[in-house]
Amino acid sequence: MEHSIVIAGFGGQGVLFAGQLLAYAGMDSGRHVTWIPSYGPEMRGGTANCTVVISDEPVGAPIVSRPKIVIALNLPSFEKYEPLVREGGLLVVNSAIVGARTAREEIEAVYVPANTIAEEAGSSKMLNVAAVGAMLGRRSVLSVEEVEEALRNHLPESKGHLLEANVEVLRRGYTLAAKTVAA
Amino acid sequence: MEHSIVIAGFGGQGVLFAGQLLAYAGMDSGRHVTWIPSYGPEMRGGTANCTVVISDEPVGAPIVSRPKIVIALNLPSFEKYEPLVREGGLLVVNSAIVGARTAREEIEAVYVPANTIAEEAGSSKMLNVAAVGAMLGRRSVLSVEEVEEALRNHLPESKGHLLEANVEVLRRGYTLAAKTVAA
Amino acid sequence: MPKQLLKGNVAFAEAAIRAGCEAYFGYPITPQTELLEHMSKRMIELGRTFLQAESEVAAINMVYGAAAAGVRAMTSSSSPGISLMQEGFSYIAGSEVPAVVVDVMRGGPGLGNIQPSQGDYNQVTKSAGHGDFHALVLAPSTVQEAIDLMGAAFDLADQYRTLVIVAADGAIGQMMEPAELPPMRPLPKRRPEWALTGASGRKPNIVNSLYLGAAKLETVNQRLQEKLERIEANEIRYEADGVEDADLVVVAFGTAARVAQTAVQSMRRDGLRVGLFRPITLWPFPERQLKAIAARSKGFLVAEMNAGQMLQDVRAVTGSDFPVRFFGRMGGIIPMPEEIEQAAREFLAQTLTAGAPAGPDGGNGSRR
Amino acid sequence: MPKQLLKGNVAFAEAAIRAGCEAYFGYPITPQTELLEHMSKRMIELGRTFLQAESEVAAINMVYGAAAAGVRAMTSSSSPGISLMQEGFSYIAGSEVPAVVVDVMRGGPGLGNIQPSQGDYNQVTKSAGHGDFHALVLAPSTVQEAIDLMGAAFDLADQYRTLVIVAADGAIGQMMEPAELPPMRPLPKRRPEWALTGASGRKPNIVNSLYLGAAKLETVNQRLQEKLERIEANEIRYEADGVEDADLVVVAFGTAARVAQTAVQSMRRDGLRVGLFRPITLWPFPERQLKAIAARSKGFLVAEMNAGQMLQDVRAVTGSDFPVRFFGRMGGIIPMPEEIEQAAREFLAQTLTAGAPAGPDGGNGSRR
Amino acid sequence: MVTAQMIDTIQEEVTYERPSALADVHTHYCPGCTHGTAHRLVAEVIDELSIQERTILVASVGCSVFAFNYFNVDACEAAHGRAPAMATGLKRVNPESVVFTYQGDGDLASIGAAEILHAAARGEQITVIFINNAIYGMTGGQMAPTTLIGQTTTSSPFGRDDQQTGQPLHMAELLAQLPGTAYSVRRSLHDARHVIQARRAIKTGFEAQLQGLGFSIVELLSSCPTNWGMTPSEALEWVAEKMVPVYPLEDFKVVEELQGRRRGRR
Amino acid sequence: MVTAQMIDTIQEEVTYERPSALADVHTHYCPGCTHGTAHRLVAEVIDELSIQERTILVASVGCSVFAFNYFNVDACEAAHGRAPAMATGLKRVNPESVVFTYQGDGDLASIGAAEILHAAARGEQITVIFINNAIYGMTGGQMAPTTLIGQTTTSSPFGRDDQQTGQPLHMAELLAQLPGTAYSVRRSLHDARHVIQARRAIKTGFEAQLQGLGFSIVELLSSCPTNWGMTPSEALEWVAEKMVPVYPLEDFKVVEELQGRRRGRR
Amino acid sequence: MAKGRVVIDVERCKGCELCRDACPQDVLVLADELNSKGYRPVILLDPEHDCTGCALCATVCPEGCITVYREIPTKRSSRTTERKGRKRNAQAVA
Amino acid sequence: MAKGRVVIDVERCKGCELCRDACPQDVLVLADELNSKGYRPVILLDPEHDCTGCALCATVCPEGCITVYREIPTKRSSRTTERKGRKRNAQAVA
Ligand SMILES: Cc1ncc(C[n+]2csc(CCOP(=O)(O)OP(=O)(O)O)c2C)c(N)n1
Ligand SMILES: Cc1ncc(C[n+]2csc(CCOP(=O)(O)OP(=O)(O)O)c2C)c(N)n1
Ligand code: SF4
Ligand code: SF4
Ligand code: SF4
Ligand code: SF4
Repeated sequence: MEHSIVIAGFGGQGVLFAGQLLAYAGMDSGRHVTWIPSYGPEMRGGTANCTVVISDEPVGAPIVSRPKIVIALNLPSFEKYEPLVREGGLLVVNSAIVGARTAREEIEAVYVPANTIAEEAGSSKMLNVAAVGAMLGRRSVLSVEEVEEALRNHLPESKGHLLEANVEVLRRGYTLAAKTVAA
Repeated sequence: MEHSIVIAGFGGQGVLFAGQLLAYAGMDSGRHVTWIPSYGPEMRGGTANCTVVISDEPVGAPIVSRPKIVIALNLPSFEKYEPLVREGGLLVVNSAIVGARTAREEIEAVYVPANTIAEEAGSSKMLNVAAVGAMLGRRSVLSVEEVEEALRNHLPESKGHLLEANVEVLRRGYTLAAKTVAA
Repeated sequence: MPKQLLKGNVAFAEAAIRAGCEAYFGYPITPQTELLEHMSKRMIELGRTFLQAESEVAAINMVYGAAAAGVRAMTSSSSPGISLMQEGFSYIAGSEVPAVVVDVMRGGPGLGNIQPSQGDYNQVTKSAGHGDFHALVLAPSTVQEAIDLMGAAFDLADQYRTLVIVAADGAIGQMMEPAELPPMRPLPKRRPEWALTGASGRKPNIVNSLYLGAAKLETVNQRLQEKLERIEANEIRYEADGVEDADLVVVAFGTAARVAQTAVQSMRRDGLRVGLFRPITLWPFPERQLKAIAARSKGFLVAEMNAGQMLQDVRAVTGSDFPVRFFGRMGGIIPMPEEIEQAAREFLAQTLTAGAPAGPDGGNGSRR
Repeated sequence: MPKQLLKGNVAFAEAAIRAGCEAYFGYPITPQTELLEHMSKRMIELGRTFLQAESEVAAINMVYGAAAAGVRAMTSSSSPGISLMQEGFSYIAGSEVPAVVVDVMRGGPGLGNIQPSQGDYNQVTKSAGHGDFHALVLAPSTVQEAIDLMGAAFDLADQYRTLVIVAADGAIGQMMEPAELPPMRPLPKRRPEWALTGASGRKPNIVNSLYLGAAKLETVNQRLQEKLERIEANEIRYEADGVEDADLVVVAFGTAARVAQTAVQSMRRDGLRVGLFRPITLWPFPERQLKAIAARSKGFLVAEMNAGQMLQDVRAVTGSDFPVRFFGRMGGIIPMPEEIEQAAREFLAQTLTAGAPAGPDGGNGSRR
Repeated sequence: MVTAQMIDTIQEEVTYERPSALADVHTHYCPGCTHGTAHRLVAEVIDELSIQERTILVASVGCSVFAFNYFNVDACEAAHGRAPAMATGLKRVNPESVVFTYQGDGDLASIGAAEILHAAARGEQITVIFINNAIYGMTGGQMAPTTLIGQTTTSSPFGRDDQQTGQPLHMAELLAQLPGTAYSVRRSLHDARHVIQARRAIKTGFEAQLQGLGFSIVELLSSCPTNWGMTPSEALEWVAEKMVPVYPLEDFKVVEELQGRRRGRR
Repeated sequence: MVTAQMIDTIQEEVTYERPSALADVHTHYCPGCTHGTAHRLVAEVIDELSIQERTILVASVGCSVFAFNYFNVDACEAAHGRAPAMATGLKRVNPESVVFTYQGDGDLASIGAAEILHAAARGEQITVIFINNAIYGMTGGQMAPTTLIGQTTTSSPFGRDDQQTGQPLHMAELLAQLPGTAYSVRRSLHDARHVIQARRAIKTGFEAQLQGLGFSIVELLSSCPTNWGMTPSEALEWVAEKMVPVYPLEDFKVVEELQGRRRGRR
Repeated sequence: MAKGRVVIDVERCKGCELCRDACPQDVLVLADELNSKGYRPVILLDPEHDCTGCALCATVCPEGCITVYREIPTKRSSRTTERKGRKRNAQAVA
Repeated sequence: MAKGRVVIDVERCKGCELCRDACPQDVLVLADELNSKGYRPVILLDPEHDCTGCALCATVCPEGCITVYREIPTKRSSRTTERKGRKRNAQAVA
């Protein structure tokens, strides 16, 4: 089984770490993983994104034209990646700042107010983790426990004090998405 | 008919011009010619040489391993090129400063005191022309007239005042070699 | 060591350090920069030599100097920087000092862009600057292999006293993968006997590539050519997967190869007899091995992230009658598995089964 | 014009001037220097631009600038200097400005020596620095041809807006031969419409090779590749002498070719059926033409003043089963007609008449 | 709008508007990056001297790599560090044109040191706008020859150590030593007053070229909020407090002909 | 021999003999070329400081290209202009060694301008022997950045024109500007007195390195009889009369630590 | 004291706030809405009509997105605008 | 005044005559014979025994081919030579 996930948003939204979090979790749970960012000056001020592939076999292409899962944290990302989600795939939208909704029938979409969830837990900066949690609520790419474990092991020192808050945000995003009825 | 001539001596002995003189004469008389010098720092203080090929057909290789004619203006050149003269070929030696003589039977050698001939005509600097004249005395690669013509047309401006002297030296070398009995 | 999630550029750097690299000189350039940045921290911590050079020209000549002193020295850059190092490569080749260079290739020509590319293939394999030399060129396709080849690069450089270039594309440099680092190798106690360390108690050593006498320079070149032949005879590396029974073999290296891998697997799942041949040494190129495979299969699909550079080496092996097709993306675009799969399926359908020679499609096709 | 006795380097310079070269930037290096020296006198006399640059790197970028302004601009150098120009070549290629470079090759690698060599063959033909471009490479074998190709170089550069390299060895640069110079061409009244002359009464022009978007850069590269294909289709030049009935064809360029000519003639005098094939465009390489000849003859003897670089292109054409042998001298040694003749006679005697394939001798033989 | 009802029709004059030499596009610069300010000033000077139709920009490799899109003048993109060489080629065959390079400190002071030194030594008739932001911006904040001692960058993680890498290079001072240099000054972009002074210097730099007096360079202390990890205003404070003391804002060379005119101007 | 019968056995001391750091070979230099003099002086200093066994020479590309054969020390041959970079690589991994480059004016001031500038800027612990003969010797007498105005060379046939090529570069002065430079002086080799002063400067240059004070360079005005088209003594007169006025023989930078020692020496 | 106003091209504005720092009258504030680039632009908020048209904001703006107007008591032949300008501004922040 | 002499390695000498220019005593002259390199070397011609051993010639010699000796009235432990050295010279020019 191979999962391809694209996470995209503004520079400051923690897009790259969200991807690494999944990659760490995948690795620690014995899967094959790749993580690759967009890089270079086009990142300046603009949007950043990364692609994560989690698989039971060695990963070939680290990037995909039609990802199975897309996490869109801002409008430009929604507009860029919504059309690319593979049939039957999942689209996670940060409804806190993205008003748009997909018209595509053949994909599943879940709208979570990532910023809000994060703010409630202490800092909107954790919105990336909220979105990851939401994704896990609809697709068991990894178990929440595995990702929580990754958080505990790989959250940067500097963010140490926010660890428990992050874990909470992860679970909140998870449960919220888990009970949302798919659009 | 193709003639290959190597002229070699100290830097100051006018080796390169002697070669060009023959090349000009060859060209002006409608032959195919090439002239190629030794070049680069190995010339510093050391010996210089050039190879001239004069032929009725287009010239292939501008250099030859076994020249038909060698003009050796100093001892190092004698030692380097005497063994390379092709069987039946001609070796012209500047006997004014080269005491050595060839032991090779199968080549023709002519010993002319080039410096002396030149000095007598006004300046030892013309020793190169004297040697060329001597060569013409033994091998009709070109006629003396053709070379004389070349002198008149191509002697550098700066040497203008020495033109007639050069012509004289050319003829002196020629006649002297013409009557010398081949060694 | 347990596996760590490592970025290719960081993996290159840390692997070099553990392989005993004592001196790094480099100049920033995307997509290689994290390599230099990792060195700027770790080498200082370890009390080894790190210096950001004023340019790539200076960097390669600093490497030349440190290598002449007999330590394991390296630099890294990306395409335009590699162009600037050509003269230095030639001096290193002519002087026979061991040196390692990492080229994390980007899109060209000119300033081009910073996306992954394989556009330096010819520049790094066909000649080490002016003169008749070739660097030994290694092309990893995973972060783990980046680590392994980095160690090999230093060993080969020392063994043959030659220039080794590790050629990766921007994707290898930028991606993270789980990988295992080797333990730290102890630094050698002594310098090689030819090294410049001060002529104390011995005759002076000279590191030089100047031989004014043509005859002398020819002998030197003959020695260099013999060295290259030894390398060709002993150091060829490649990976072949499912080529035994294959009708069609995809030939690719680096990131293009791992993308092709995905395509090949999906086709094999559908029972198509497709294999993958991945050169790991780009110079020397695995000619014999590929020729043997050509004898068994019906056609080659060469996939590259350039206009078809390795393609020329493949065609030199197969000759122009053997069906060879090319699929390439340029400008920093990483080909998608689907694209390669489609090209392969078309090739299989149209040509190979029909058996008509596909020569004309190959090489001189619209993406030469 | 009557024939004059001209030195190759001077002929290059004067021919460039008469072809309308308006700007020369260069740096001294043996055996090319007389070219620069002639320019330093004549260009000033004519009120055109001559500037001795601080380095070859600066020289090629000055050429890039002058070419961007739409005038005929050139530089010249020898092997190590050409290595330093690789990045500039790539920028010129990517920006599609016309430029001409003369490479009077010397012995390498490294500082090597200053004697005649053909060791830059790969460096100038296989890639114009990083990226996927090739310069159009012209190789004269006489002083007259040096003059003629110089004019062609500027015309081709303008026609295709591309980089043209005239590749000669030190012998061509240093030797004197009778040759005829063309009349002085009048300088164009106007600059091309893409040139940088100040945006007066029009939208600004931009000369650039940067395209951050991979998709955009790929389209640019596709255009460049199509240009290269047009050049391959239309600009191949070569000379074939007595190849129709030849058992053995000697393949050589530049000075090696004229030496081979002497050898071939002497063999033909003895009734041996030997011909000569001389590529004049080294890139594009006359593949089709040579292939046709291979079909008719029994073997090729490739003669070069290097370790066998063009040899690889010849073998790519013939495939590895066709008998190809190599005779080369390195280190700045000009091969002697006798040597080539002997190699040819042995080849004829041992292999071709016997008919046994001589593959093994070729290419990977002791002088690869 | 609040402001709307308070004024009825009255005459107004435009006291500031975007210069026409500045292209009508959005730049890719980070918020608060003074590259943009420098661009604007150059464009204003081009307007003021009305030389837009004869000006040629040689952009360099750095964050300003897209400068060729940001000015309404003929432009080209040079190889990293080689802008002065490319400009030399252009100017020598276009003596009537006004040629200027726009270079960062990595480009000009590091890889391009030989080219800038020799362009100045030759007295090349070009104008150089030199952006000193003490760092390599485009590649993500590595050390530049202009980086301050102790300043941490992504390639000097423990702070720049002068024992290993020497002291910051003072290019304006150095190039002022060369006889070919007609004008070499340093200015800063950290506040309005200094921006106005910078603008004046840029104008003089171009005038030096217009009068054929030789090589001219204006070094501008500039900010890189992104790689310095500061807000735009913090970054400008850092310029004022940290950079200016190390990089004095002075005239290092002003040939006579220009001194005259400068007194003339307010 | 005439001189033979005049003296009977008496004691003698050797007041001068060929230094042992100088290899026992014949040089390829033209008669009267002061490259040879410079070599000898360096060798004398190496002997005096008894550092022969720790010294590494980085030869450059120029007439001194064979210098690696002329000294009894470890040596290498750098690419044209890159000797300071190569020396940097060597010195950084051999901190105990004494590393010096020997460079001509084309090598150091033209193609190698960036490398020498940055070696000095970094305060690289190397010593540079810089031979200024106002011309490119090895390639046959082309113009160098140090060529005098009006001087005709094979690439400035009408005499060097400062309008086109600028004024001669004064490297010793320029490099003295850099904080990393511990010692930068110019001396001349045109007569015995100046040769002795040159020797003293070379010694101080090496001492700067031995004390780890930073970058040191000794610029030596030198002759090129061959390409100047003069006899050896004419050439030395030309140095005295034409070059010295343009290239003052001064100390442009001498850090304190060295001034002390230098007073110490006679 | 002279009265003035500024028109800010909010689409070009990157919200760096350098103009705010430069403004002696404190009449520039961040808008509530983000522009299409995702930046929060600065707008003129000048209830007391304090803007003097000193153009210091425009002088420091890296994006060159500020146009400055100043009232002129006496008519001039100099280029003038009427409330149009104001309107532009009004729309701009709308 | 001190007496001295010089020994010139005539094979190394290139006859540039810079030593002659430098010699205050004018005791250096060009030899009649060329050396094997084709150069006319300088030799010591010192009938009046004027050489003071000042070593100025050696100081300027680019080829480092001059060794200088000076007589010492009182014996010293310093390294000394006898007429051997003189002989070398004699042979050199012979
Ligand atoms: C030959 C070459 N080397 C390196 C690079 C990578 N590179 C791009 S911009 C840059 C430095 C930019 O720094 P600076 O000149 O200070 O300009 P800034 O970005 O700070 O404005 C470098 C090293 C390149 N493009 N080409
Ligand atoms: C890259 C490169 N460019 C050019 C040359 C040719 N070259 C050899 S020596 C030299 C200049 C020598 O002049 P200088 O440095 O002044 O030393 P000198 O010969 O005067 O002692 C040049 C240009 C070269 N070898 N390599
Ligand atoms: S990275 Fe720095 S220099 Fe580059 S645009 Fe951003 S702020 Fe400006
Ligand atoms: S050419 Fe000039 S510098 Fe070179 S060795 Fe001769 S005299 Fe000396
Ligand atoms: S200075 Fe310009 S860009 Fe910055 S906030 Fe003000 S108006 Fe916007
Ligand atoms: S100085 Fe030296 S080389 Fe010159 S003549 Fe005197 S001894 Fe001979």
